Amino acid sequence: MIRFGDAIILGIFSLLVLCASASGIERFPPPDFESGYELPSPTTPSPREDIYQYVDVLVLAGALAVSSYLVLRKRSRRPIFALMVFSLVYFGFWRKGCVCSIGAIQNISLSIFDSGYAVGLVTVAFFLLPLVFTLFFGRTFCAAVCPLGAIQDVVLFKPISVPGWAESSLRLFAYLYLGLAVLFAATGSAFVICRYDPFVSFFRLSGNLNLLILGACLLLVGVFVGRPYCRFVCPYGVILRQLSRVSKWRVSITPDECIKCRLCEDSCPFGAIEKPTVEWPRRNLAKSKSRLALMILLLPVLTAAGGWLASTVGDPLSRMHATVRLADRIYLEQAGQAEGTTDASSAFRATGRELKELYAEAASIQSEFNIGGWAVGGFVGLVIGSKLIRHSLWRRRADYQPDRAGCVACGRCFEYCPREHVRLNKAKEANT
Amino acid sequence: MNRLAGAVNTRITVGVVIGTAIIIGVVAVFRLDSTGKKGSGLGDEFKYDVKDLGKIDPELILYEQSSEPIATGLEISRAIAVDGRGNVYIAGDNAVRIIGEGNPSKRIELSAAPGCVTVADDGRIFVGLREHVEVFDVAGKRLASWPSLGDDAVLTSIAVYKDNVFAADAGNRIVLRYDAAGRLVNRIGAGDDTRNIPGFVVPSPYFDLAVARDGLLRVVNPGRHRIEAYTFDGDLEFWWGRYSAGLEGFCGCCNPVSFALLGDGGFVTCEKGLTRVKIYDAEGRFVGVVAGPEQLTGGKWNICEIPSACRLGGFDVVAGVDGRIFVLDTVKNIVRTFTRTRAGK
Amino acid sequence: MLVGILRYGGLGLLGAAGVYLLKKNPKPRTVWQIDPQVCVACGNCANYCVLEESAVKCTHAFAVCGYCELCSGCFRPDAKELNTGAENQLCPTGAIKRAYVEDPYYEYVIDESLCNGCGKCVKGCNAFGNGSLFLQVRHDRCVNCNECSIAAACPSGAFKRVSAEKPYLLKETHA
Amino acid sequence: MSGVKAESADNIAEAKKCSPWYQAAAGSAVVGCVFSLIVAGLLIENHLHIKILDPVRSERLEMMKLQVIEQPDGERLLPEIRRLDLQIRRSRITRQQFSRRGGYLLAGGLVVLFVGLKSAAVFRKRAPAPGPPGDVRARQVREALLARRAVMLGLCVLGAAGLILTIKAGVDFGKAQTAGSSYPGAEEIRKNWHRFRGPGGLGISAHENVPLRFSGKTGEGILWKKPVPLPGNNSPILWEGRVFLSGADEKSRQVYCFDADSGELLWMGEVGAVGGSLGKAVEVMNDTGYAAPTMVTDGRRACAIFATGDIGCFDFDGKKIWQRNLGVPESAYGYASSLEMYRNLVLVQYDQGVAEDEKSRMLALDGFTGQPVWEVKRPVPNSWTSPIVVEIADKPQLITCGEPWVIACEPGGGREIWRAKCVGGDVAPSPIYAGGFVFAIEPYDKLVAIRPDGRGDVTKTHVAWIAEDGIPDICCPLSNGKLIFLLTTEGTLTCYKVSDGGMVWEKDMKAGFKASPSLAGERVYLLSDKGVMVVIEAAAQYKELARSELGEACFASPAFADGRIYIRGAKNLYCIGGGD
Repeated sequence: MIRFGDAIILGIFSLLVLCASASGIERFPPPDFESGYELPSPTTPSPREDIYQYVDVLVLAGALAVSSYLVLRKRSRRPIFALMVFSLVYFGFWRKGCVCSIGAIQNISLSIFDSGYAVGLVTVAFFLLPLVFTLFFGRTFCAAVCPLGAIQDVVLFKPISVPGWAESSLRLFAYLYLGLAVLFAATGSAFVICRYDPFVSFFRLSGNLNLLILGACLLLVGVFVGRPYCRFVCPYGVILRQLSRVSKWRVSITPDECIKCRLCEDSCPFGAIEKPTVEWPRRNLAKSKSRLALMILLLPVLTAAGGWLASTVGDPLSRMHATVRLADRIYLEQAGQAEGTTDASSAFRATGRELKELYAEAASIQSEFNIGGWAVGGFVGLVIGSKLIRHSLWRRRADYQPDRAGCVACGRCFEYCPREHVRLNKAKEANT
Repeated sequence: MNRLAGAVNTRITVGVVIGTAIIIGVVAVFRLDSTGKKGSGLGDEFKYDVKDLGKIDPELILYEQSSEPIATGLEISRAIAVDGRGNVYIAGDNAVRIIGEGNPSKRIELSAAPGCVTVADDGRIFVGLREHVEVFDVAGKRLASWPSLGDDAVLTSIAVYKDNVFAADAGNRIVLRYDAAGRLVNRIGAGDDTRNIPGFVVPSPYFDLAVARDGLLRVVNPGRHRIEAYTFDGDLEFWWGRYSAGLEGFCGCCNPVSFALLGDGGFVTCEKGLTRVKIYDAEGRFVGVVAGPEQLTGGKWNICEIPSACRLGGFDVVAGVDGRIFVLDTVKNIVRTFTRTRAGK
Repeated sequence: MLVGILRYGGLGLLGAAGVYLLKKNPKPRTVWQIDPQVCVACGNCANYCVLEESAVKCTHAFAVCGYCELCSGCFRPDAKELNTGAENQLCPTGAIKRAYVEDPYYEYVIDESLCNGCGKCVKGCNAFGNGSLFLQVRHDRCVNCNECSIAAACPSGAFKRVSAEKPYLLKETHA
Repeated sequence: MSGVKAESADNIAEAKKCSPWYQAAAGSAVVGCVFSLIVAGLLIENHLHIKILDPVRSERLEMMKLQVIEQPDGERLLPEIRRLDLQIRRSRITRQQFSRRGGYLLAGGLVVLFVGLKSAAVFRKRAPAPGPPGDVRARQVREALLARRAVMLGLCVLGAAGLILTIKAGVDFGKAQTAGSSYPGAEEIRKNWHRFRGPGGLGISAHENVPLRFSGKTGEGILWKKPVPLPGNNSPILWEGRVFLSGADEKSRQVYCFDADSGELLWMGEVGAVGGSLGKAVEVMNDTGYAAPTMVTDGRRACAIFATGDIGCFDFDGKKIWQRNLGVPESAYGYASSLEMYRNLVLVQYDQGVAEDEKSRMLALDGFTGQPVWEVKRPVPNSWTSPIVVEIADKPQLITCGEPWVIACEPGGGREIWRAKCVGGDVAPSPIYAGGFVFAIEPYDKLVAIRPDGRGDVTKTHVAWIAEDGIPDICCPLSNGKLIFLLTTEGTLTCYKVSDGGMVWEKDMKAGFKASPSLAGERVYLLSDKGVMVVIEAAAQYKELARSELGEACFASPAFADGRIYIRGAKNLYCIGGGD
């Protein structure tokens, strides 16, 4: 990172030199007008006054609180849905989806790794508030605050269930996406979460055609598969899942006791209801045990292998960084392997900067990627290893209960529970 | 049974829809060009292209580069001059460098960045700094520093003729005539309807002058694309030159940026934008080309990619007594030498 | 028990991260801007913006302008006559308005509602003129994306984040 | 109980199906859907219009604008141009507005659709109807198994994707950085014959399977023979299937590229008269010719220099990348030093005139642009030796000979490492590096072995031994690390021990030689002026292995490749191969 910083300073310095050389001519006086003509100044409309950004934080905190209340105390789907629509309109269509908590991961990563980059209070709040709420109340952010979740939730009309095994393996993508997003952000290469955000073009009602198509496709899938982005892609969701596992309070399907009536079994479109399990199958106990032991041994192997692999692909990955791309292009041109020049390569040559300098910068970025690759690959390997261990364990459950990690607290299952109806009737009676 | 078939049918339909959507989505992501690889995607009408204008018929090129370019050894070069012995004087940075054939190069340090330089027959060197003139002897000793012309002054050219020194002030759009001692004699070229002088239009700091053999002062009026002849008393006698993107005229908004007189009374002119060095005869008729963009800027049609380079892009031209033409490339900081190899029309 | 430790441990970690991030050189709000000294006017600004009509437009620093009669940013380099007939204009969208000031000076003003930020006039002005025309992000239009799509596609690295207090990088002018 | 409940729920649903609320909701959903589809269709049409139709019109407009300028009667087009221009601008604005408004309309239509669908769903709620529980344990076991397999599959997919990415690995800038540009690695150079006398100018081939015998008379062992248009004493150089050489006369200077397998002349380039050579006749000795210096290539480009001081570089397709003139060299017999390359630099030993003139210099030009990268003055008069770049103790040294100095410097920047004052006269044999010594030759006089690990002037400290018998005047020495062979133009072949300079044997070859000896495997190849190739054993005893006649005079050193020898005769280029 230090070298990276140096490169920036050097860049600024060379820029200053260039500016200094150019300024002499720019200070050349304009003509003397005899007709009394006065030089207009260029128009400089100021950025939109952003008092809203602090309002945003308040709205976010408020929405999180209301959402948590609705999910845990009120236990009613209808107001949750209303809050969701509100968030969709406010954070989505009104505030155009920037900055969102999901994208804030990147700002935070870059800020941690790049000494020259700092984030504002708003970004930090957007990143931290949902995490803190999740630590206490479960994923109530996903339930009704996140506009990306909301837009998918409102189009869910004909849920089909995704088999548990498919869900488990597809979710690997989200972990990978998180790892890469942090890697790209930390190296200052790109904010991929923003770059490939499928819904923000809808919020802005304009955007790149390809992204609009991607968003439309995801929404179409979302008509049948509940919240596909949240479940299989969302990198922030990956963090929320882990925090939600240790949350203080959580959603429960039944208000008091589970009578195992099975009515709620199909109520969750996100496959987050865990069924009661039976006892340990005695027949293949030994086999299961040895499998578990094998999986535990596999964990460090997978972590190391993942790290090695990702570090090896660090070089191609580093092409995400504009400097490496430029160096690559220039290298090919120098070697005569590429025809002609691009805007970027001729712009670079025009600056008169040394090739060596560019290559050095590219090399330092590559080495950052090689180091970062170990972390990301190790992380993904660890995730795969833990998944294998989890699927080799036999856990006992007596009741129907939401999966602590997977439940997005949408509140759909409440009304399926006969005990809930009893509770509501009691409440009604008490009121009258 | 029917219901089951229906359910199966629905499942298949849904599966197909999801599958198609996923495939289209993946294709859309991979076709997304976020790094500008596919270019701006704008039509030809949005491209700025002067390539065709920069092409010059090789038949018209009368000169050839006669030796390796000389590096000026300066960070920023501004102006060039030659004396009768073939020494080349280059003003730039905070110095004047003298590169002689066979002699080691000399360097005269200045107090500020120079804008122009010229050499008198007796070897004295006149340097125009931003707003005043300084005079040096051959050894580099400062003989005089003339009074400042004020903050707005930008001296871009200087010429010595007998006891007269002329300096072109681009900032005030005027030519100053001094005597040898540095006393201001008169100002030439201010707009004056009674004398039929339209005044100089100088949009950028390129404003050149020289004294021709006929004893008249020649000054570029760049905004009007012409070279005007004045008496030393400031009467406008005649002018020649016109705007044209073609070879006969001067291109762009304000050209030529510099010129020099040839031994036969003709002119060698230098333009920026489309960097061209051309020959005109004493009456201002186009004769031929010394070098075009291809020779001067290495095949590229415009000299600059980035604005800071564009700002440096007014080359300076000077002619030696032996007929060689020296072109100072202010971007690459080199001096190219051209010799005539062909007779013109 | 373990869950509680994890929970409050996590909370502490988040708190520490928050404090670290906020203590670290808290910068004022930033916005995207083009450095006109680095910009090569490649034309990407016209199409890569997330907005239908790009937020980047041509800006004119009048004090740098030469008020030429023949403006190489306004007229085609091979223009036949110096009038704003469609056949002479450089700008394909006709966004440069030319007005007579006094002999021989003309004023050139960008009509922002027509400008699409292609940078054609910028190239013309840079090559022949003073470079008084240059591209800038217009903040009445820019939605200030977290990652500017034009910045990602910029070949010369001219896009940077600048303080919202001083949101334009105008060319230096005569004092 | 649950069964009953489900049934009743079904009934309720049936009843609700026909409820007016449900119908209203479903109706509005249909309306929203149709509306959205129409708007979407219009937006797509609009988009296609912008992408496809508008550019066509703009193109027409541009064409007409050009016509106005180029054609004398172009004026009549003006009204048409202005009309079309206005039309295009108007339509651009309308279409932009349309797509903006269309976006809002589409959003509105979709909201209606979703509200309709949502409320319809509310009015027709299905009661939960879980199926039979089945064998819970079996299901659990199956699910766990499937999940493990699925994760394994995911693991495989990720691993495969990663491995595919590693194949497409990009440039390692950690290495490229030190290069400054692209250049071949040591291994690549070793396999080829990229300069005069091959890698390092040592005359040693990396290939051992070089033919032993051939016959110019019968054509035995001669794969092909092609005429070379212009004469030249320079040797052919080789790079992966291409043979380069140059030829010149008073008027023109040419570079030839032959196909190494077929002998086809792939291209021919001309190094034009530039700068100083213009108009001035350059005088050279007939024996030297205008094209004595051998070319050099780095596998990306090939460069040639001529007696006129013209140097030119071509890419492998024959396109001239750059050329320049270094000023006509003042050389008593004609300029003859061959080129060398180091990384991206073309190294030119440009010795000329007398030492007092200070005209001699060592130049490094960027191979890509021809721009000088560094230049160092040399305190020597004209010489005819070629510079060599050799790796000594992991550090490259550029070694040059010129009266009286042997100078080693850093090829990257020209900084001097050591120098030794030990050679005099008109130096022509180039230095070599072998067995830990740099060998330099003073024509007719002495062979000097210098230890190259010194700094500064090493004349007194690092000269290991000097030999004085059988010293060549033109041919370069050859060494296999243990023995060093010297060949004079009169045909005396002398063998010394590298370690102490003791003479091992001496032999009169009874022929004249200009070409330098070369080594392939354990064999020394000697090519006489008459075109007789004598192969002897590189051993402590003289042993002739073969003798073949080409039948054409030869003055250039041959080039060696995998199973081949390339010989330049006075008129033709031969490819020898396919024998034993």
